[in-house]
Amino acid sequence: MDLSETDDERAFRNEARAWLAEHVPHEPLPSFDTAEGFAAHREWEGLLADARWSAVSWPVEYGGRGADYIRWLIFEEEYWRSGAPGRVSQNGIFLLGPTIMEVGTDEQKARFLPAMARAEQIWAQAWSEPDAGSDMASIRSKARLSDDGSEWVVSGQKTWASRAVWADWCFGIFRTDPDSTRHRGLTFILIPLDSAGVTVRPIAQLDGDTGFAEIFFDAVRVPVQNTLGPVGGGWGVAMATAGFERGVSLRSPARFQVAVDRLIQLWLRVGDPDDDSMRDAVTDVWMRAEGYRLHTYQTVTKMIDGDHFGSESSLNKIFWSELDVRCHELALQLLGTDAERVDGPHEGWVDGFLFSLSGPIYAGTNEIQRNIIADRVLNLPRSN
Amino acid sequence: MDLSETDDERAFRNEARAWLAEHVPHEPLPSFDTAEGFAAHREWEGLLADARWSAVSWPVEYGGRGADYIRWLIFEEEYWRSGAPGRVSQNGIFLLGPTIMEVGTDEQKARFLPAMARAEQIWAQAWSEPDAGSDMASIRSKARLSDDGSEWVVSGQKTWASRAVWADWCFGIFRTDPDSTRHRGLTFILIPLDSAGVTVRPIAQLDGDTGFAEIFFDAVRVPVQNTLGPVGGGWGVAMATAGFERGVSLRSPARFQVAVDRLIQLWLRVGDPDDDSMRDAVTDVWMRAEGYRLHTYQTVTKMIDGDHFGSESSLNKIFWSELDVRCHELALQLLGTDAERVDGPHEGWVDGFLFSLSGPIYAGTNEIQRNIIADRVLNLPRSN
Amino acid sequence: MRFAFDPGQLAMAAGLRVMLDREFTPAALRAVWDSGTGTDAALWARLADMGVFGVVASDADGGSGATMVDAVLLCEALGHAAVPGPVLETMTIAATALTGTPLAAGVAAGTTVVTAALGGERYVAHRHADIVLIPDHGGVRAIDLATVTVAPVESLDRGRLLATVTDAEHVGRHVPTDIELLRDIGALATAAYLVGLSNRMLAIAGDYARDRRQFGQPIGSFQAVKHLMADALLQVEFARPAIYRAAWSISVDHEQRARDVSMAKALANDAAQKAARSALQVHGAIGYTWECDLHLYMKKAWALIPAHGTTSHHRRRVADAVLGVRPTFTH
Amino acid sequence: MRFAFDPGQLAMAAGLRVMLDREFTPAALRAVWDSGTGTDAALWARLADMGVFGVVASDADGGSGATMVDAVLLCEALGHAAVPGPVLETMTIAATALTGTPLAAGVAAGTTVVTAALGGERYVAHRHADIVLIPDHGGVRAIDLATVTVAPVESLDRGRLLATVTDAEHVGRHVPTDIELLRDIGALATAAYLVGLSNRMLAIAGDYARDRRQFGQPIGSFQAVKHLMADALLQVEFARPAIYRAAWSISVDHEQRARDVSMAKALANDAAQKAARSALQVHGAIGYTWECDLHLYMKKAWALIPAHGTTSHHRRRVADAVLGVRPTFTH
Repeated sequence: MDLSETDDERAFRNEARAWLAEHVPHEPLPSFDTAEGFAAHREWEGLLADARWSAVSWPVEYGGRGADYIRWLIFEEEYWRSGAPGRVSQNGIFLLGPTIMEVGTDEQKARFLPAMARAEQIWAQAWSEPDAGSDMASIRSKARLSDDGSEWVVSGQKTWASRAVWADWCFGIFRTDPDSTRHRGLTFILIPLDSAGVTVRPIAQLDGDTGFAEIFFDAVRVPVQNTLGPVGGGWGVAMATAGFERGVSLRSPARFQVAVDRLIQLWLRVGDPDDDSMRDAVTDVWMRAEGYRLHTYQTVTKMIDGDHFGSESSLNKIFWSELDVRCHELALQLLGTDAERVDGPHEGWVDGFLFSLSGPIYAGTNEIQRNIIADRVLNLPRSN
Repeated sequence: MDLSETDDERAFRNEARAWLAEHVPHEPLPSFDTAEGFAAHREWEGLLADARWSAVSWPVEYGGRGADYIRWLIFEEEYWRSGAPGRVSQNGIFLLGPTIMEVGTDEQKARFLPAMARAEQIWAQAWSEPDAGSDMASIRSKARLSDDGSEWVVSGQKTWASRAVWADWCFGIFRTDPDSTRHRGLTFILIPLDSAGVTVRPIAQLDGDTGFAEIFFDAVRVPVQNTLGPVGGGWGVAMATAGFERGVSLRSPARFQVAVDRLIQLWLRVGDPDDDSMRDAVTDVWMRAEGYRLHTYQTVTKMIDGDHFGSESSLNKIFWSELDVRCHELALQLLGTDAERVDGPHEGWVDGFLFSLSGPIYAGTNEIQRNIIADRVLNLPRSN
Repeated sequence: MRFAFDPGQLAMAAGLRVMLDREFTPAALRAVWDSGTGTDAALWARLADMGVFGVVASDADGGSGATMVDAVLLCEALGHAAVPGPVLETMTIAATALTGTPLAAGVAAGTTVVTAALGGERYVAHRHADIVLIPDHGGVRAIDLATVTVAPVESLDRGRLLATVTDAEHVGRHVPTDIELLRDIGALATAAYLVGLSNRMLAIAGDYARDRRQFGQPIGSFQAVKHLMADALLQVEFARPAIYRAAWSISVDHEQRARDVSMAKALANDAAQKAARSALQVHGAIGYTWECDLHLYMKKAWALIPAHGTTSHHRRRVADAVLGVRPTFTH
Repeated sequence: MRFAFDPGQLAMAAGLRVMLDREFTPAALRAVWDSGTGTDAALWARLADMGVFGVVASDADGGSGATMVDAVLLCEALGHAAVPGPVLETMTIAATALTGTPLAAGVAAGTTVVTAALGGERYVAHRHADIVLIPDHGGVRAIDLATVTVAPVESLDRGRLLATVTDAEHVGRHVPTDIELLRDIGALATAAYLVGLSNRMLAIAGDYARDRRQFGQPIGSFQAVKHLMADALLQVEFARPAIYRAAWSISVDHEQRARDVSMAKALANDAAQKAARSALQVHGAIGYTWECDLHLYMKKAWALIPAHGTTSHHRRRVADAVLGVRPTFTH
């Protein structure tokens, strides 16, 4: 147990901090859920990639730095503290990328990973379907092999596809065995969004932005070389990705520490220093963010030691999503009647509050996560 | 809408207050879960009965005052504020009594109600069985008619029978149709606890007292005249009683107002007046107690207007039980390291805390109550 | 003691509720958002016809001279439909503050639209109102919005056209009145509105939970969903009597009026917060979309929770009343 | 940076855990309650054999000179079995405070039983101890309990033999030491014990939920029960790393030691409170009985939550550290 930084780690932190201080745009970029914002974020990702900061934990050969998880956390702390833009390429770099490294072919690794790291390919998730939300196994979108066996012919509809409005590619699971049900007979397929037969319909969300979309597939032809992992084994591949998402990668602790830092700044500015109630509440949310950071360091140390990241990811997902909502609720309480204003200096808090409300819902609702914890961690009997 | 007291109500309150001031024992009686305490409480009930205070809402002919529900609430407020003893005859006066008035024969009313009001008959509840807790319909204890049809022959086991250790009688539901399942084929029967074949085994609870017991029935013979309501219709009779229990009668608001009053006194004595956190928490629990009082006045006004008391009783039961736990948790927080002491001046708070923890469990767990609210008030689909 | 409304009071509220259910649908509310007007002129006229604006106005002003006990059920019904515009301010605050003035008749008739900023709010709730009431020594000042500088401010509830008002120092008419009473009336009306709104959000969630199927059954059959909604309903059901009692305390000018009103607003705020969270969680991703009507109601709740006094402001007022003095039963 | 224990540390804790599971069963704990001795002599000797009391004692005192990082896993294992008696005080507080004194060897060997009342506690936790430590200017005073007036006080945890100590003004030996450090060590050891205890309560509830059937299925298959336990586990799992970190902060005398220890105790208190409530609710009426082992563990939790600093005391210490100064990341 040694929670102090090594000289190397400190040097890594300083290098990241220095680079970010020099390159982070002074003005925030427009939302990456707009055309111009998406382009601006792609450009920023390119800048990161040139300096090998876009995927620090990836092997050097794919554009990363081969940094261990501790360094990845250090980078995330510096990244979010510097006020750098959101990661428009997150779906690829944090979710699909690691999955490709785990189950992809060498050809796939060469074809996708470097382009992903340089944000030349920006990826959309395509998991859910209108009837497959919490019940993700009831996938209906189909893919059948063409007569010559060279292509998948994909038909159906996906929804809640994040980044899909402007992304280049999407990944998802499709039913390739028409006679199969539930988790069986599904295959993980990578599809260019400019393919003939693909229609993307943006979904306006609570804040008016279109971070999600529906994707309609009408006999879309995809070369079988875009199959990730075994045919019929898509569920397992998807679970690896989803577990990783719920786990460390989607929400590194640094995001919440920055948010709580801002909350504390707000409290120091507008809060009543004698109001112990609010003082205790702010302290409580600080402790939660700090607890999440410590829990994550414990987790990544396990991963460095070779442990696999299992159902604890469900514990993480509930914890960070509820922490995030609480943090923003407190900020709005501090703002009083300013809390409804979306054009003022506090706009960020209102947007952040609305965004935080998606946390307990997406990547598997917190109700589903509690079931998983009960079944797999507490070993309670499955519901029938 | 008129929330001020009428002159008559005020006069009634003053009469109750005056009588209680004169008669309430200066020293608290020993716990009624002990032999001597039970006797002392029976004696106190007799004193109440002589002055017609034991069952104020009952008709005069049975020993009550024919008071309406508003007056009943007023009496409860004065009763609990006066520091008077707990009601050892509660099972009879508040639960069984009203049920007998609703479905009993004239003979039964004459035989049981006056004796109940005078605490000559003190009653135990005998609902639950080892395998029928939350799932109350899975009753196994049987009663079959004797060959000449004059008696029930009762066999089986009941548990969590409150007051059963010292009580004179018990009431419960028994399976009288051996081929029946679930809610059908059950009959509500009144049984003297001194009958041959009855064995009572006390259950020591969290605080060491024996407020509950198991009752074993070994071919106990009970005259059919002790059948309450229709043979085979016991479930409906029991539900009426249980609804009444969860509803207003079991926990009149006054109990919580007195508890919160004591909490406020404790806060004023040992609390840090500048600690807004605790100040807010105490205020919050005061608001809950006050909200419960207001909700109850609204409910009894409905009942006076002839409405029936339905599934809202589940709302009440969750609300008062969680309020009670919260009130005692706060008191223990205020007591700090004194909170573990059971022989000191604060003993009452520790006992009260342990007792409060039974609230979310008995008379149907709060989980069951939430199901009832969802199914019957929110009209959500039943679980399968 | 009698904790119930008169048949007439219940009938008027039921009539309003029926009219709103029929005529002010979610689509109509959405239209107000899109129009950018902040109100629905036809609806406003219908409310005027039904006498909503005149309920607490005096007979002399052309109102029916009733009390907040009569008004509270109407405020709840208006909240159930999330009626936009300064309807609460006009029917309760203005009708009380402006009685006997030349403006009163127009207020009671609903032809004079009044907004108010009597507390700490930085913003006026409706920039297209005719009159705004602001604090003034010994009462309020009634200012014609056309005579001051009005700068738009954007609310997350697009049905609310907030604004800042400046250059208001030397204009308008002074009206002597009890501003504390006006603040309490505004807080109580808003609390009732929030409880109606909370019931609506739970109703929308209930419809969805009966309808939406996952794992081969309606999601409303899952205990997690049942308990999420039951817990929210619990808070709403126990806030409501506190609101009715506060309305009565105002109507009789009870010595504990401040405590009772603040208790009502604090409980209503918590209930609305909880109802919005639960309703959204029951919906899942659908509830997070602009197409789903739920957000129209949630955003109204989030806007009104801090309005007319935040939860902590009101909880503190209760604390001062309850913990400042030796506690006794209140009758 | 490395957030993990060494194999040796894990092995010793695992060994202790195995021994306790085998030898200190709920029946053994119940026996201590019934005996009225407040400890189990045989168990105490076993713990001494395993070197538990000597873990942080210096080599010179016959201990192994390890740190609180080594001790914290042992405290957790002791809590999992709800080991009675002043074992934490002896192995951590006393071993640290009395180092270099003639008493130190007996402490490290477990033959000298020490209790302590260094904070605001009114009571000594074990009246049959040999020595009690109380605050003294510039350090502590080590008092032979036989030389003072000891009056029994009854705890709801019958495994705890509380007492008041009087006539202690002029007796005992002054030991110069850092009393703030001793208080932090006691709070951290108690926090670790509470987390072990919380896991035990959840384990007992889990066994019951798998076993007990209602409505034709194990109650553990109902979502309400699943979520009750999942929420409690969540608090326990996120309290644990904070406790390990605080142990490290003590071992390196980190500048944020006070903040880290207080965060650990505050989170451990909340987790234990929640675990007890959830475990009892899962059991229903059975859990409310004296026969059911659960109450032995719940009462230990309720007794230790206020001990060595209440939740609000520790939360305030965190607040002072976090809000008193401009917040920054802590490494």
